[in-house]
Amino acid sequence: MTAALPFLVLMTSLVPALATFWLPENQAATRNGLNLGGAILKLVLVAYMLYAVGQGAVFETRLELAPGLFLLLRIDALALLFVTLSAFLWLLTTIYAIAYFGNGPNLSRFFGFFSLCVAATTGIAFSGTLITFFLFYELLTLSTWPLVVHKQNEKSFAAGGSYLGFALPASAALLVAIIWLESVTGPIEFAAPRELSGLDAFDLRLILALFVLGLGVKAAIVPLHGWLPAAMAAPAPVSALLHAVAVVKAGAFGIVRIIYDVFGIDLVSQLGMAQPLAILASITILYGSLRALQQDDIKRRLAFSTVSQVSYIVLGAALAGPIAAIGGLAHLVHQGLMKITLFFCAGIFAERAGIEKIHHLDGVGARMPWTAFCFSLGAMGMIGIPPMAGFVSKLYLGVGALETGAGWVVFVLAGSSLLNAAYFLPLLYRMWFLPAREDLETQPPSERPLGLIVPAVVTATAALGVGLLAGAPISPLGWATLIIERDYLP
Amino acid sequence: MSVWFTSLAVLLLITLAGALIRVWRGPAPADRMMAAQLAGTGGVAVILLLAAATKNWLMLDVALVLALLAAFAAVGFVKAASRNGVGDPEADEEAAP
Amino acid sequence: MMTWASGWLIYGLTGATLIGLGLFGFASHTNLLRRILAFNVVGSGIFLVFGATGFRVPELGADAVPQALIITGIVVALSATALAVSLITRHASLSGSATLPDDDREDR
Amino acid sequence: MPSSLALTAIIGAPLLGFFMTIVWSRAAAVVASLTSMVVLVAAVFLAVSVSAHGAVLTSLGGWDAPLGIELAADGLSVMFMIVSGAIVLVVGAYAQHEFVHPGTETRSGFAFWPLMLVLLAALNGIFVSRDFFNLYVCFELLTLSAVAMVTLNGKTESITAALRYLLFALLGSILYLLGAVLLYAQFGSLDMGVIGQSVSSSGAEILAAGLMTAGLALKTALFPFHGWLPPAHSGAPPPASAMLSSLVPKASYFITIRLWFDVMPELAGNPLTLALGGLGGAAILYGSLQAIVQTRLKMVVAYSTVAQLGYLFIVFPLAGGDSAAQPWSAGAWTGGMLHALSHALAKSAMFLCAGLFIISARTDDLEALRGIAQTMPMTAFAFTLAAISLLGLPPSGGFIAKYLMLTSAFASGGWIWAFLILAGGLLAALYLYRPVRIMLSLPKQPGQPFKPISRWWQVAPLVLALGAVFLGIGSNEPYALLQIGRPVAAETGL
Amino acid sequence: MIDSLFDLVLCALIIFVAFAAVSGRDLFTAIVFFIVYGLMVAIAWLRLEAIDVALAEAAIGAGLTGVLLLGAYGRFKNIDAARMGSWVPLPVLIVIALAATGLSAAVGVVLIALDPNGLGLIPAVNANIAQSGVFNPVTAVLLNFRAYDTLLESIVLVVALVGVWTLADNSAWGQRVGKTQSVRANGVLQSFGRTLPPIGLMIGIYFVWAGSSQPGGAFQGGTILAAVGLLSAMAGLFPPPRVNDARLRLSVIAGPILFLAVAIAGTAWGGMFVLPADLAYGLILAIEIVLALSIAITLMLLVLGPPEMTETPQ
Amino acid sequence: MITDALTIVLTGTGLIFFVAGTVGLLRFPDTHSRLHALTKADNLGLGLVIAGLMVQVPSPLDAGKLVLVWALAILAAGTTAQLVARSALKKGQSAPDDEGMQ
Repeated sequence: MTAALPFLVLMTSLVPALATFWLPENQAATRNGLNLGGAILKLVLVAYMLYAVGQGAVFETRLELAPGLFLLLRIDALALLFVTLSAFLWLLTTIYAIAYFGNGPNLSRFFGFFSLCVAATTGIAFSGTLITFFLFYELLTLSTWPLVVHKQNEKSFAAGGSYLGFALPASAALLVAIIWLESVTGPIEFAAPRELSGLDAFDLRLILALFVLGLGVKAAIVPLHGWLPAAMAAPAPVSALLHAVAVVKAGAFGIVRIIYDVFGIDLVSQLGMAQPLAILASITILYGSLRALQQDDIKRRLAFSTVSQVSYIVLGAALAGPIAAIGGLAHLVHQGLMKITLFFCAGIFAERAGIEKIHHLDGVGARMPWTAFCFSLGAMGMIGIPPMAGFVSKLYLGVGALETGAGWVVFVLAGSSLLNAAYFLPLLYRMWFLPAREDLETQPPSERPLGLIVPAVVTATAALGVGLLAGAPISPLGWATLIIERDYLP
Repeated sequence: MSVWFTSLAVLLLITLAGALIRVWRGPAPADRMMAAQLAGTGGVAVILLLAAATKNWLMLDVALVLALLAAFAAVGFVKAASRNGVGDPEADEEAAP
Repeated sequence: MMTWASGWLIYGLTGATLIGLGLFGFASHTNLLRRILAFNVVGSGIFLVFGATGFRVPELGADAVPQALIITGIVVALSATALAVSLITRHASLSGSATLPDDDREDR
Repeated sequence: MPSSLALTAIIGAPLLGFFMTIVWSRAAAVVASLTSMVVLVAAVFLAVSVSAHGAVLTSLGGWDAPLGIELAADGLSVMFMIVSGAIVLVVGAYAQHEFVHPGTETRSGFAFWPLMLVLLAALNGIFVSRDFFNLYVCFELLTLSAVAMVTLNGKTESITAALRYLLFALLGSILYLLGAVLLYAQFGSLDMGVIGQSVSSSGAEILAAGLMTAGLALKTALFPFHGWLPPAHSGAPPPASAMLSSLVPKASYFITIRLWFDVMPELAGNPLTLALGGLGGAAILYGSLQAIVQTRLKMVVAYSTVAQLGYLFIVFPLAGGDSAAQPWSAGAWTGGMLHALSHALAKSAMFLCAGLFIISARTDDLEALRGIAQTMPMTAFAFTLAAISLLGLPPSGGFIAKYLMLTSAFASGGWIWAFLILAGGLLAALYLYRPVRIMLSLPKQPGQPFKPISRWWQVAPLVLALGAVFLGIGSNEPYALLQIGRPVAAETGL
Repeated sequence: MIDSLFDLVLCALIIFVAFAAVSGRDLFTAIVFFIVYGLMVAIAWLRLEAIDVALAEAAIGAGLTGVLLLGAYGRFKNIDAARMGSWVPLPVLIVIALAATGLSAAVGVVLIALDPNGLGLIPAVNANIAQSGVFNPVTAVLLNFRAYDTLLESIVLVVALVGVWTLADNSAWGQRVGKTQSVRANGVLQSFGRTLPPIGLMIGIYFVWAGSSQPGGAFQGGTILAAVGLLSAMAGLFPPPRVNDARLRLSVIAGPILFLAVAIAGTAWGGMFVLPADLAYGLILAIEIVLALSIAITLMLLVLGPPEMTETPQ
Repeated sequence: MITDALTIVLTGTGLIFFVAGTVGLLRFPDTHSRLHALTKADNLGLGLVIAGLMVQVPSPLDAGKLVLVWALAILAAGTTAQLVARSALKKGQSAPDDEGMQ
């Protein structure tokens, strides 16, 4: 049972994915049942594993592809952090997507790839070796592409092309890094960091740089972020998934894995790579915020906000200190909850009221109170207003930075928070304090069906909750502390 | 005796070379073909002489084949010279296409 | 049985020359029939080399294996020639040309 | 004993089928299916036997080499036989819809089946033969049937393409034959084993090996001898293209590998490996760039073959570049072989997809295929799967192959080869993205310009594409099989 | 001495004829030279004591291939000079010439360096011929030691035939093969065509029968029979068969299929292609006879070409 | 000994006819006269060579083959000469040898 558990969890999304492809378009009930059932089952299994891993258990499934080429699924605390987030948000996003699309076309295809995408994310989380990681990382690329081009118009194909245009060279870089490293050290398992003495410092730096290049595209580190705003052409549930759970997180998670489990934080510091990475992350944080400020389109503003926020995770890892690392890991979850709330809401605005531009938000608060409220919660979290989740992450990052002597980071954080405020507060102001447009008055938009608004409410509440209850051991922060203290501190 | 036969074969070969000049020069396809025909007959004679020179009379079989196929090639030639490669070489007038 | 001093080598070298001549013709003509003709010259040159090397020790006669293989080779070459000639004829009747269209060259 | 029986069955059965389809063309499709099934079963049987007891060797007529001809099946030949048997089986099933004539016999309906079966016989013959002259005869059998297949649709361009193909192939054969003749002159034998034991680096051997390699490279369409391939492969009817592009060049490649790795590795050196690798690299770049600018789907796929064949020759410089840290040896060699196999599956799938598109849209003009995925989602999916394998993305067979080759490249410091392999993958993404994108786009006008195609027909390419993917997921067995009878040089390098 | 002189003159002549065939002024001259070339090479084979090969070369090289080329030439009449083709551009020509010369020289050097006492497989053939069932070593190799090659070779012919037939017009399928031959009734050609077949038939059968003990065999005999058949067809003595005639197809594959059947039956005696010593002679003779007939018909059909008849013959 | 002498005379004469035929082929002015010179010369030449060898062959079978060769040659030459002559005449190709190397 324990050996098969990682595999089973993977199957909870892989089987619905494959089954959905073959479903005729009109079998909506079966399709929804499959996807929701898979999501719920997965959540149950993850909950069990949370308990077990908390007790110190480790789950492993090993499949041999070619001699010495293992597909290793391994669940440690870090994997569980990511997988919990994705399992939870997958369920919500599925509910949201079912409501969002209604009876739209090509839904079997959509949900098939949607589940496949989650399967890939789960695989990334569970990957126990570099090559397994690469395998699922590529599967993620391939399964998100059909989602990005779901609308099949010129714009979405351009976005899809740009996505692949960034992702495939990146995967080449990643592959080079993996193979270069492994050709000297042999297959690398995350469980037991290897002695990397076979390579000189220059090669190691180059390899690390290649890793960052390969993973940085998905993590949208400047200047590799170009695809992300373009990918806004996708439907809202896809954006939610891309931004909060799957793609960008996969990149960030990968960087964390590389730093902690492949090189080890000490080696990264010794190589002198930690600081440049931290600087790169900082630049991304500030640049993303600045660009977000210029956007008029809500989704594009959110997209650049994502560029900025994801790099907090990278920053946390790059600062090479336990507290910053905890902050970064916690932010992995925090940012997911907050950003998915924002995208859920943006989707509702667009779908129910046709609002896509910021200046159309005027007075929407009173007409769509639930949506506007959730959006506001998410935005405040992003800014880092206590006691929201975002505040907790930023606090830990700041303290961690001071602890490792990188005081300048505090200024980055502060600057970023100011910028966050600058690009989110006007939205809140418009929603709540400006008079509504006429058509909003005459035809008050609906926030129904419940499938649209309930997920947003749940995630908004969660975003608030994880901030309020940050001290609890089962909170993301608590879990991140567990990870760092148990697995990565000497 | 064998030397005689071989010498004769050499001379015959040289004679054949003369015939080949006509093949080269033409000018009409018929000239080339006739000269080739002579070369064929000469070749048969060379083979007969070789057979005699080596007392390997099985070589006569080759001469036999060549004699038989020389005629065959000639028919191929006249056929090829007709209008479309399958016409009647004996027709006085070409049939109108 | 008489012996010919290194007779085999004369024929071997002739074969080698024929190979070169044939290859030259094969590559230098554009007329397809002439190329096929040249191909047959190369083939018989190779066979001559083969047969000559099988006759290096005249006292023992000719090696039967090369002879058999040459006969096989001749028949195979004839099959290829027959197919090629049919193709060329068909090509000529469809396109009115005895050569391959050079403008079809892929590497343009 | 039964395994030597299987060895003869894989050649005898398709030959028997060849005869039957000629005289009994009414039942040709059924005969073809049965025959390829028999071949597949025999090949699998051989695989089992080979993995249990090692390579199988049999002397035909009871005459051992050097007087007689010996056939042998090792892991490599068995893998190639299984894949070709499977491809021919699927292509045959696909072609039932295209080349079956219910009423009076038609020209192409008659010719396709015997040609297909004799092609299979020739391929299997090549995969098991240990005799250089016998290989020559097999190659001619292969060439003539392949050329005839190109002409099946009877169009002028196809005839021209077939002629060009035939000329190249004949030149290749004749160079190869000259090499074989010189080998016999030197060794008094044509048997690979006998020759391999007494290689001495004499001039005859070097010239022979060079001539044979040149001839085989011509037949494999290695750059710059590739000119014949795209028009021939795109001019043939799709089921024929599927076999031509996926299997036929592999046969000559297979013998190139045998020649250098099994028979005369002592003769190989840097000049050879660099030359072959360099041409392979040039093929990757040139073929890919050409594929990018093509406007017809079949031309894209055909040029992609030129590029993909290039990878196969990078094996030469990479072999022996073993990473001490890795658990496997002969990585580059095995990777090359896996690439050949997965390319065969993916490429045949692609051509069958193209064939279905042509039937549905009456053209393979890329622009005219806009939105065809709406009508034929399964085929579009199969095409995309095959594309993924060609790109070398996980978890396809193409990925495992690339992974093994790249590892060798890095372990031996072959940066330039690594770069070529990666660049080829990215270029493949470029030229395959366009067709995929066009297929998946919405049609310009909402009307239904495409003829619907039966679902069962669409299964054929999907099966092949899944096969290419499965070769990656389940690469353990093929990998192990390929190691049986693997030449020493695959591990130590040329 | 005089023998060497003969060899030298013959080789010089062969090279000259080959040169003329390759680079002669026009296509027709080239073909005529090619036919002469086949003849000369046949003589060369006699000097190399390879009578079997000489027979094959005389029948196929000088005979059938020449007629094949001549037939195609006849079809080229309507092509204007501009499209008849010429030489590749001069720079390319020079490169080709250099490469060809280089190859010739390399092969020559290799030949000179060969061990002059190389025996090849002569001892092996001599040691095993007693078990082969025949006395002609070449036939022993063709039909016993390396029967597999020969089987495949006979199939190559059939494949070529299928390939040639594939070139037919769709509408011509089911018609008679070749083009309609027009011949004057009872003219010179027809009487020639009537006189020759009996002689040719006799010679062809003689070669098939003799093949087991002296030079000859299925291929040589079959070729002669094919030539006889072709001559009769060209003389309009019988209408060529229809392409979908079942008996025709059966006769084309009868030889190879018998060969294959015997090869498979060999598994009962110990392995594919095994011929038990006491049955070998009979089996080989049977294969040779049927094979010769199949080869004859196949070769004839190959030369006649795909069905092209547009009008029904009177 | 006497047979050898006979052979020498006959075959020698045969060669002379071949030479004569070739000279005629090269020197006669037009296709038709060349044709006549040729057929006569080569049939006679071959006939004499064959006659000379008849006395040398060991078996009647071989003698039969020799006769057959000659018969075939005459038959072929006669027939083809007629056909070629017609085909040449028909096309007005009975051209004098203009020595032209166009």
